[in-house]
Amino acid sequence: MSAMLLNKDKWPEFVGKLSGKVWVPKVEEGEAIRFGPLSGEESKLPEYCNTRVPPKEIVFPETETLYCFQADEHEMTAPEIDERKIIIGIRPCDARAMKIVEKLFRWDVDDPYYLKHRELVTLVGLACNAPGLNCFCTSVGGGPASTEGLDIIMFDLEDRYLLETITEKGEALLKEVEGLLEEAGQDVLAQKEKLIEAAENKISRSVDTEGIAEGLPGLWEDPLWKRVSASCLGCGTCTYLCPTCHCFDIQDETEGFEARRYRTWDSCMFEEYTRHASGHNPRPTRRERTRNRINHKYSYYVDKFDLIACVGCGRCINYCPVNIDIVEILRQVKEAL
Amino acid sequence: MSEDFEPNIVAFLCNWCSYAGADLAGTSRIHYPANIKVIRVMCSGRVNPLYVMNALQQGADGVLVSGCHPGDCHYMEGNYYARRRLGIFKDLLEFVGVDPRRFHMSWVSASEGHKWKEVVEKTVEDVRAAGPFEGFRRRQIDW
Amino acid sequence: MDLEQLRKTAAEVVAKDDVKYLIGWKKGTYGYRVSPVFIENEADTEDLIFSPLCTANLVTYLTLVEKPPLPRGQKPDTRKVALMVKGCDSRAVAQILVEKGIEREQIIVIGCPCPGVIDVNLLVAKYPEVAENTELKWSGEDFVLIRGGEEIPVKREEVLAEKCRLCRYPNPVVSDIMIGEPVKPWQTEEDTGVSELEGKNVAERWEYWEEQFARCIRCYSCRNVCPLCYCEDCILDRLNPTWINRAVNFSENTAFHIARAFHLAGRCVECGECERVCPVKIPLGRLNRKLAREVRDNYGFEPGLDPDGKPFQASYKPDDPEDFIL
Amino acid sequence: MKTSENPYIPYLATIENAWYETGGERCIKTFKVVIDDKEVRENWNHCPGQSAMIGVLGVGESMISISASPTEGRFLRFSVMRMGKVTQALHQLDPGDKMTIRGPYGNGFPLEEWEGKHILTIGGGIGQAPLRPIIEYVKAKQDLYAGLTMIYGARTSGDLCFKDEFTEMSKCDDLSCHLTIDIEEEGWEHNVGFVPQMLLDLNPSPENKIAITCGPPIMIRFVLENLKKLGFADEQIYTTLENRMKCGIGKCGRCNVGNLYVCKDGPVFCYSVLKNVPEAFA
Repeated sequence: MSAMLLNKDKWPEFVGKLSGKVWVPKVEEGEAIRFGPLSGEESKLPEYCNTRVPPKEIVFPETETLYCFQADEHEMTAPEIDERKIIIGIRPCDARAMKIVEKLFRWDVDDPYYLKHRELVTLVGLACNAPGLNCFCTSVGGGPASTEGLDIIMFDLEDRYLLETITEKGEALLKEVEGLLEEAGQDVLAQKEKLIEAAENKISRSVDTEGIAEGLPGLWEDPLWKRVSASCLGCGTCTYLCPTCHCFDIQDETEGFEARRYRTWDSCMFEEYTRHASGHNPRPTRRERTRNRINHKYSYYVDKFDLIACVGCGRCINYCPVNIDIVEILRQVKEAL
Repeated sequence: MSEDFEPNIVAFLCNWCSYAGADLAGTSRIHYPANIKVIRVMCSGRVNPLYVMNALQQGADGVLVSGCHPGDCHYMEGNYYARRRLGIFKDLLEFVGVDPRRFHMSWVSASEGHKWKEVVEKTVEDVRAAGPFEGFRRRQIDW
Repeated sequence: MDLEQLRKTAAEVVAKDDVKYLIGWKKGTYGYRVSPVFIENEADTEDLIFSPLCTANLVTYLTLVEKPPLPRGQKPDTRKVALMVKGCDSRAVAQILVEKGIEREQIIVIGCPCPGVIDVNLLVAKYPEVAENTELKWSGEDFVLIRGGEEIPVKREEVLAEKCRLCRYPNPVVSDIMIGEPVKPWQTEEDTGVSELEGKNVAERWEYWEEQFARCIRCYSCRNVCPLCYCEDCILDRLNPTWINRAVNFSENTAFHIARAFHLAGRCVECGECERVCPVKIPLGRLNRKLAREVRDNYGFEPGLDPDGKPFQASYKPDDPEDFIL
Repeated sequence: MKTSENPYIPYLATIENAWYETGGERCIKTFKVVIDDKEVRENWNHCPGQSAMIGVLGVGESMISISASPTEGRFLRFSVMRMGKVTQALHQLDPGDKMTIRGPYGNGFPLEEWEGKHILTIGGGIGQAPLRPIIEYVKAKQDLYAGLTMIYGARTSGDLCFKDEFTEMSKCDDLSCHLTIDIEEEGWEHNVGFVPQMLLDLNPSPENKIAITCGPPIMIRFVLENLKKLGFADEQIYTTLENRMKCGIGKCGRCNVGNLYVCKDGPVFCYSVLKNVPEAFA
């Protein structure tokens, strides 16, 4: 696999030559809130640690039409998914999350929508030089320069980018812009190693996951769940901003004779998520719901797919309105084991 | 604005006054524009602002709510509540950027067939001037 | 504020048999964060703090209490709940009392006169957050940041939250116990957020909100954090009939925000929580403050001041304005 | 995207017959449906205990257990209680109307494993629906099983489903049918009392038996207790669970009890598995 250099001056040219819709982090209200299609005005990537809304929405749209029909007819047509997308600047944790979630969408029955989106997307990641305050990717199997799930990884070397291809798809992408790149020398690769090490050292938070997956079910009735969920508001911020949360709801909507069935993100932190039509709710309070969220990520998923469904991006910690901190919860879990 | 544009207007009429007023207009053969789709409710106080919003979402270009004159409400005070509620709602719609000409409220009594005609004409004229309302349609994106 | 006095009072309150717990603030897990805390015994009152970082409105927890079905024979816990409130928070208490959402005897309100809290985004932009928990204190007119043994003065106008710039009630309007001396209300600023939008024409406003609402991810944190959004069966969760679809697109998002703002018309106490918690930074406060302004100017009504008053939307005056009626 | 490769796109089916099993606010209506597409109909293969997502276009879908045994013919039966938005819409359907079907989903009962054994079904209310296919199946293949005992209860005689079929059942030698209602009623010839108590009264020996129970959670809890009292081993006890579901194929994430997805790992669970899952009887 190749390692190439791209001068930052050539950025507009670089993104202009790629075949497919390019998505980059977009700054709104003074902050990189989410990824959006390139508008042509950007001359470089913005300054960002990570976007607030993860790029999972590109492969798993918040609302996606499953099929449309006419209210008085029974002909169902699924939308065609055929747009090639290139996500530039996705952080390694978010790319890793896609790889983790893909396991579920491939489990037993393939999910045609997710897999089609995933097939059509090329991930050009940007390694983190300055991880955020609440990043703990190194504790859950990732790292600031993890290549899992990525097709290309970029390193920010101040005035230029180092691009390393990881997959065939990435290799093919670089072919399209060959003229703009130059071969990277050994010195650059050494510089890269230093950057990675420096970034890893900047990660201040950590979780000791040893024994958690096996131990969590044993803590079912532990008082810790009451404690950590006491201040929970029951909103969906933690799950909607989580790159690995993948639960959805299916609903119908109509306007006149036109109708569609769509799926839309749902959150296990909502009360009606598990509520039966009879009114009975197997998870009646936020204690059970918080417990399920942690268990799902750190125990059930490990059981099924041998992976922790958390990539340590820190979003749920950063944006929880009441400072519910998953690292702290896991520390308490560990203590209770 | 296109001259051919025929607005779609949903009107919520109270059973006791405005509906009877519209009925009177009909039986008296007073001509008024046919753009109004009437929905009869028991009282203007029953009109939840969500109805107005939903009508706009489902393709109405304008909405009219009409009830009894203050003091004449069959339920004594329903229209007073409606006035307060929908007055605030109108301010809200305007602040969000919905053309104020799209939402009207009126008092039409059972004997005011002519007033009904005037109200409808004014509403249709206003909505026509405001043009088609596509921005808020539920089906604005390709499903 | 005298923390010693606060903790002592809190300990006395919690020690009472008929008090279930006290809701207050404690240091968060990192940086400038503060988290709500539920204190059940006297020893834990040591954790209590009250500082310019205590932005969260704790009143929401009064109505957020879950009532799962009780095992047969078990009686519901009817002990009182004590909670700490700032000026704006106390208005929420008053408003809920007006609506009979809670009973006065069921709560013990510990009033904390508030010289103004910060907007964490402004603070972070000026003084980047560090992993270690950092204290911020009031100091005269301004604030002082205590980090690594060092005291850094912070100018009030640099970091003050928007809601506090507009605040007219820094002292609790409802309280059983008051901690410290009342603060002197300050000169409020012009609500530029609302006025600026009012100055635009309808099309421009639509464009503005289109951009804002399109961003909404419908996590409902604005609804859940709101002390006055406490319907047991929220219109947003209701499926039959579905007034607002769960689909996330501009049409439904707008419907959601219009419905939310409308349901808070004449009820919103401008505590600014919805805006603070929004993960995609939608300036929701502007919608609410606009309606609050209309209600104040046109109907002479201000919510959350008189616990014995009547709710705005469930009352009327025969001479309410009707210039908009044909 | 090809429809056949898309697990979210349902098949269309026509309602051949529909009738009310019970009355009242939460009435139960049974639909006999035939899948429209001939190829799908011929290849449709479900086993007792499996469920399907049935729905009405424009309203939504619900996971409902298939209450017909494959031995009955190339049609499906669903007994639906009127509860929420979808089931209300389903109840409006009449013979000739269309409904949508996806499935079959879930694991079903391990009927081959049970060959040679005596089957004991313990049902309550609408919980009889997933048990009906086993009863039909065992009836059709009587020589493969040692016998069948059915215990079925409901609040009143009017709340019992599939009433006509019981009289027919009691005529067979190897099959025995025990009915109970909660409250005394005029003209009722069978037992009065709760299902778990009736189980104790009948006192079946656990030898060479498989017990399957389905009904309201509270009934299941006591039935399990009583089965243990009677000496049934965990491996001899099966139950079916239900949870709110949306996708039916293990993606949407909401139907899990502990680390098990009801839609894929269930709905049929052996008690030996379930007793280790703390959330199962929540």
